[in-house]
Amino acid sequence: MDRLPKWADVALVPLISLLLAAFFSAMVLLAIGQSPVEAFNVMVDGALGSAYGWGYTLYYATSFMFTGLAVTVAFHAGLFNIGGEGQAQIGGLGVALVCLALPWPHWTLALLAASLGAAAFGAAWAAIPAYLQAKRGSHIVITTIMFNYIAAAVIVYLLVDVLRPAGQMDPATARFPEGAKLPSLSDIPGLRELFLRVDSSGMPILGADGLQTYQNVPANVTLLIALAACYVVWLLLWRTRLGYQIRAFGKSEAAAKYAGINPVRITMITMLISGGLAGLMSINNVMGEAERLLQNSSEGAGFIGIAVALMGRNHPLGVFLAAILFGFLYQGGAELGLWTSIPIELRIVVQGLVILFTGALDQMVRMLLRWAFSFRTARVA
Amino acid sequence: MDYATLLQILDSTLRLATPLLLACLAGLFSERAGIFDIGLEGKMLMAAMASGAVAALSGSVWLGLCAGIGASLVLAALHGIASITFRGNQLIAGVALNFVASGVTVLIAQRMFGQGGRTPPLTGDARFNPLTLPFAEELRGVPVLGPLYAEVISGHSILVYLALALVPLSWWVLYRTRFGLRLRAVGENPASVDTAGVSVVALRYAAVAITGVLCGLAGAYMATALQAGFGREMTAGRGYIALAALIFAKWRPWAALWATLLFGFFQALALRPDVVEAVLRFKVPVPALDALPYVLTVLVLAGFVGKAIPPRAGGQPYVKER
Amino acid sequence: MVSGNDMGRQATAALPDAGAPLAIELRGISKAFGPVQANKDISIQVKRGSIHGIIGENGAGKSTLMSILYGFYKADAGEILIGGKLTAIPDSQSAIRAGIGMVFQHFKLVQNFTVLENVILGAEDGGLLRPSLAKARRVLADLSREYGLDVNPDALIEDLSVGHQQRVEILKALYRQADILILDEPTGVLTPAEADHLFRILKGLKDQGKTIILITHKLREIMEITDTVSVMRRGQMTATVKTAETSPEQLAELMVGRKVLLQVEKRAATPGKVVLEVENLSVRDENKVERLKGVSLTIRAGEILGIAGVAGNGQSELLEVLGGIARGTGTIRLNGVELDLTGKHSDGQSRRAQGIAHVPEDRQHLGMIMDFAAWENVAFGYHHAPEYQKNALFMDNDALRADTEKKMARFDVRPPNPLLAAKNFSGGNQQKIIVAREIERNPDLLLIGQPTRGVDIGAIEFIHKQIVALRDAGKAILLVSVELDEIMSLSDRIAVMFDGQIMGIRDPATTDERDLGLMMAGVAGKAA
Amino acid sequence: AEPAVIFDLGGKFDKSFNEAAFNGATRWATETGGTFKELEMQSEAQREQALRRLAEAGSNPIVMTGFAFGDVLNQVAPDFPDTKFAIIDMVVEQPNVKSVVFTEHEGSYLVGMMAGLASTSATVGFIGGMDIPLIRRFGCGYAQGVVAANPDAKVILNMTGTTPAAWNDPVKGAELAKSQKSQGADVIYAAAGGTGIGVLQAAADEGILSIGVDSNQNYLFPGKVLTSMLKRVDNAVYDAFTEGTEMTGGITVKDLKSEGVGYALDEHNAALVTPEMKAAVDAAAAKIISGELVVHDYMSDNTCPAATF
Ligand SMILES: Nc1ncnc2c1ncn2[C@@H]1O[C@H](COP(=O)(O)OP(=O)(O)OP(=O)(O)O)[C@@H](O)[C@H]1O
Ligand SMILES: Nc1ncnc2c1ncn2[C@@H]1O[C@H](COP(=O)(O)OP(=O)(O)OP(=O)(O)O)[C@@H](O)[C@H]1O
Ligand SMILES: [Mg+2]
Ligand SMILES: [Mg+2]
Repeated sequence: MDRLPKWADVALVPLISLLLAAFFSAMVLLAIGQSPVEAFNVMVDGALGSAYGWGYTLYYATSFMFTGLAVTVAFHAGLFNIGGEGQAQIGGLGVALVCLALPWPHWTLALLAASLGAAAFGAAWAAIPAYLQAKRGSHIVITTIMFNYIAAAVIVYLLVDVLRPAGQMDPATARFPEGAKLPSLSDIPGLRELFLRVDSSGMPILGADGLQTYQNVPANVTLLIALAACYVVWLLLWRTRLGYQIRAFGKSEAAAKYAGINPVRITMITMLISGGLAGLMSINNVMGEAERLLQNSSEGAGFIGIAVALMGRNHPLGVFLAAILFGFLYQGGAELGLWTSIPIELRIVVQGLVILFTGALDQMVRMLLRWAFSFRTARVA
Repeated sequence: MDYATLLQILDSTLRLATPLLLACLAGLFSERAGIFDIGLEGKMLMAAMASGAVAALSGSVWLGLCAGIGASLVLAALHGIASITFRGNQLIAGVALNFVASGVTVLIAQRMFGQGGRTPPLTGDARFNPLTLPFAEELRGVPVLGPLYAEVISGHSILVYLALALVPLSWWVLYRTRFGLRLRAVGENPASVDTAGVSVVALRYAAVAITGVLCGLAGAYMATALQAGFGREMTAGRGYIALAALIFAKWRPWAALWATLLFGFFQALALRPDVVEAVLRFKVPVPALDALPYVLTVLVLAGFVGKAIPPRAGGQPYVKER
Repeated sequence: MVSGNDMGRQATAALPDAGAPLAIELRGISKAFGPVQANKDISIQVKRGSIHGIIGENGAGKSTLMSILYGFYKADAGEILIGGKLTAIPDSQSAIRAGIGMVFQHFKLVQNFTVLENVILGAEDGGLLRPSLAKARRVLADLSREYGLDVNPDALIEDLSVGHQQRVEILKALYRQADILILDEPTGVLTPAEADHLFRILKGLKDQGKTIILITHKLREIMEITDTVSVMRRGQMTATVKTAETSPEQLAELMVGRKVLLQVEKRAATPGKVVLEVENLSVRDENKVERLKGVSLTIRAGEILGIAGVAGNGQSELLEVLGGIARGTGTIRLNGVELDLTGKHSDGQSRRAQGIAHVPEDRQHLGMIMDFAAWENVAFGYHHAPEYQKNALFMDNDALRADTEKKMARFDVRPPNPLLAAKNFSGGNQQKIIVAREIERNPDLLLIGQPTRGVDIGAIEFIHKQIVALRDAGKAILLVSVELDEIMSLSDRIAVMFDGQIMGIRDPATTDERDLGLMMAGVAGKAA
Repeated sequence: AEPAVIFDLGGKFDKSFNEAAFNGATRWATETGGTFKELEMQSEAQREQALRRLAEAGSNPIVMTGFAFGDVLNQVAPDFPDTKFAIIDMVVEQPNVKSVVFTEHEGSYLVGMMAGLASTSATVGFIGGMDIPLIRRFGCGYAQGVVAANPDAKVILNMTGTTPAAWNDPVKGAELAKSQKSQGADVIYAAAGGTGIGVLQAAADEGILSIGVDSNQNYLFPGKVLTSMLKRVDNAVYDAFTEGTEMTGGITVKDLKSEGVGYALDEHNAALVTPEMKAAVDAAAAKIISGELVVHDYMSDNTCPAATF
């Protein structure tokens, strides 16, 4: 038996990688004298056990969907974009500039304009590494790493010396105008009942006017855009001519050239889309949550996108599922920091282990599975 | 800028360049053998934590150093297993190990010392203390060179001198020994080594192990010489700057020295925006100084400062049978 | 995978003269790469001091067998005896110790090392290089005097010609004091003159008592130099015979398993108007080396122009510049319209739009995406074609799949499953998919490189018929092949290329292999 | 309800500002037997979630250390009208928020005098954390004190950075200290949170004196730390916890008079502080308390009479 059944390759390999990552995370916990079971319970409770919890889980998941898609799109063109972090931060700059430019009359207009700003800035930040890769053969992994650092420096400079309002001490832009405030999911009729505020006995809390009160959750309408982005990316990759060209180019640059697919053009377009998606993430955190641009606004989501894309096997559906999983991990991890003595850094360890097992040790998992399957076939035979 | 200020900046340059140099040489061995390693950062961090912790507990900096090298070797072994034995993606493995190190160091240090992921401050023999080179004080009076010797060359910890000595040693090993010949060959064309009857796997593991040792030195230097103890994320991206320096140096030992000194110089300058302003007569934003190594590396990669051609087999696992 | 062994083992491991000492004996060697059974229960004996030939079609398993002997691959089963002693060869180190040296089909040299460094790699005399280098310099000087193996010991490999690189490989083996030298298709990259030189060297080595195994698929070479010859087919050893007691016809039959039709049936050409005019066309590679040097030629409608030549003399560049993969200088006119050679319209898309179809030489790397399904590959290069589009944005995948099914039926692709990934088809069926894709476009000009490389004989005949049919439909065809037989039997005119230039153009009816061979070696003048 | 404290980026073990807050909370806990929740910030963008989470979980009151919480607190406080908040180093005008600020210029003036008196080279240094008006207030008060003690003395001023990372960059702190030493400084005052550890370390290595900040840092390098400028963040946290849910909003100014700021004298620096020095500094302190001596507050007009930033 040499090849795995397709279903095993698609579903079983990531699942086993995940279990391995979970197992080793548990080992780490045991090693530092903590109970994995308790940690898991706290995480589940904190991330899924309350309206507050899933409000944050979905909020993080939204960000991760964008960055996961960004890595996915680039990956299909054979490009490993580790620059999502910088692209997202610069995308946040686009959002901030748009939101602060006008006293927006309505959030829909602001959202449209900010999305364009976010995508354009994110794409622009990906454009230089893309150009260098396409035209000068500079390895995009290294250039995007460099651009992450350069982005951080640019943001610091702008926040400290240019965008910081007079008299404010922390390096941040001013708050966005009221008209640029995105509705949170708990403001949306139909969804709001998911985010009831309850007291300790689980009873809904009533406001002064006798109506039920709702959590002011950070998950916002951007989630819907993220879902749409998953679908659009799927269409793009598997239904359009451009997607066809991207995938062909990613599989073989030489063959793509034979087919008349312009490598420079595809590299540029793909990275612009990838950077744009990473940039779009900042509508979620900058516009939807912080409502101003802060330093390090993306909080590592660009890197988590790598784990999400690997875990999701570079398919939008997989990215969607993996983003939810990582949303859970992130929110749950934050809760660990609060209610247990387990440092919040545990979630970085888990993230690293997931990347390790799904991205670098996938061959090992496949070998394990092949071995297991050979038993099965042997018995059947 | 007066001479004293220059000396002070050069002194600072040497201190700050040392971890870059060690990490850069570490990357050099690995990448020359065809294993790309963006996990230098993680290895340094692990080593910094382990050396800080063991030095704090044992009071001996040498035990700390050994522990740092050991911890770094563990990560190097993982990187080797993923990218040599299981032929995984070297870049992804490096990224993953950086994350693991970033988290695990805090978890362990917090567990051991309960001080928010740091180790207690190291004192006395738990730290590498500056060495005064012979005649440093006597020669101080000699014009120009005396102060240079006394201020810049003398007065560093032993690891600084070790790092400097490793440059010619690395050159010698790479270009004058059998091991170096094979190492370079395995990074250019592993099949040539394989058909010559030499184990590709063993050579690559050896290279990765050297990388582990050197990153261990770099991390231990951070925690026990440059600073007195470990703090979370204390390597602060130095692994990536070392990588940048490696590209800048085009994978050559002597060039690695100059590149890391240059980047160390930028770091020293970023500490002294006042001096930069005085010399240039306009205010340079500190972030611009911080970003300089990265910008330079991009320029090198873009081929504006000579083409950087990485080892030909770099980044690809050696696969004999599909 | 392995088909029924219809030939049986005719002359299994024909024993050389009884009593003669054996250098090598292989017993029951088997090796599988995943599903591919590359070697199956192979036994062979080679007498000391002889030259033993191994022939077989592409993919027959020749290289695999020799790589096992050299310890590069590990056999799944079987035994190796060196000088009559059972010897385990788990790695190349053991092979070298047993006195075996091998020159691989694809050289194993470090490009940016010097010749000396390559020679000592793995055979150093101690921890330090200096003494080893000095010793190697002396030994190399001796060897070059002894065998005429001249090469500058301080040159970088990347600056050497292929012929010289091959010498370095031979020197490497001799430096390790190999008694048994394996050469895998050494002449594929050589001109006839260089090949002659090589054969002289090999004879010299034989006279010194060394044993040589020579892999080739050129029957002429086998007849010329070997003492005994083994024939392989589809992973099995079909026969081992004394060269003196066989004939090229018999070997060919042993190779492919049945009588070979060397001649393609076709009517005489009826050339029409000029379709392609090439004038003074030059191409440089990425290192700025001129690979194509001022080539001029014309092809008319309804004719096949065959390009003969040793691989690497500019044929690939000619195809690439015509097909829009490479850029060049000069003029190309198609149906009287000048083509863009450097600008925006110098790419494959534009060429296809203008009516040029291209079956590339290297189908697995250029012609298709191995991970794509068959239906996706049928659109490859034609993904802009209107019939494959649903609307401005989306491709019409259903139409594409239906079209693929039709093409598969017409070209007898097996299995006729459009959803199967290209990598899961055999080489011949992959080639049929590509040929179907390109020929069904009904192009004015078909560029076709190595159309039957690695393709089984049944598919060869089918593909040849399609090419002739396209010609008879009044289209122009440019055929590039390293197989002289193929060129001779298909072409209406033959151009021979050497060193990026056309050495001459011949009518197949009035030329012979000797004449062409001289031109391929750059000897004959430019009499067109 | 259980009170909570949120530490800023330097971390609760920065031996300085945040650790002072932690000590205050711990003192409250040991004295009352109560328990409290605590959180450390890892990144800028986390502040809002941290605040909301604690408020959501019913912590009350919630104390946060650092001006950087000001903006988010302004957003969060109205969402939780029944929860009391206290913020240190920043003024947030919400009915349920208590703002605690300190007169750091006064304390810094005192240690500045001490530095001026202790310096033999008539050159002293100041290393600030993040370059914000609050830290300039430290530097300005310090420079005034130095000049008051020794009109000829020179003050070298450096800031570690312009972002919150400047609170936790000991390497940079150490390098700046070495650079100041090479410029002749023999006493260096670090007002830089966790970065200060690097400053104190380098000063000890180089054999010069340093001055700690916020917490009493004298013990870190006994005999090498001249004194520490105490900023009683611990008391502020302790008071807030003690007031509990009864806490009232408004601004509280903790000054020298109310012992909100001061300087540290203990067995670790007793040998360094001569009776004359102590007498001079105490006299100045008395004058400040009485109002006779007014130390210029940089934040009042963004200028400093004794130093240029
Ligand atoms: N490293 C490998 N991994 C997987 N399959 C291989 C490998 N090498 C060869 N094969 C397969 O084994 C079979 C025999 O290949 P081999 O190279 O031995 O043929 P050959 O007779 O040398 O052909 P050629 O004349 O083209 O050199 C082919 O089907 C080939 O695809
Ligand atoms: N039917 C066709 N057959 C062959 N080539 C075509 C066809 N249509 C267009 N082309 C070639 O394809 C190239 C791009 O065409 P066009 O700009 O119409 O594509 P497009 O709609 O922009 O597609 P995309 O942007 O997805 O590549 C041009 O070089 C054109 O000559
Ligand atoms: Mg177009
Ligand atoms: Mg072969």
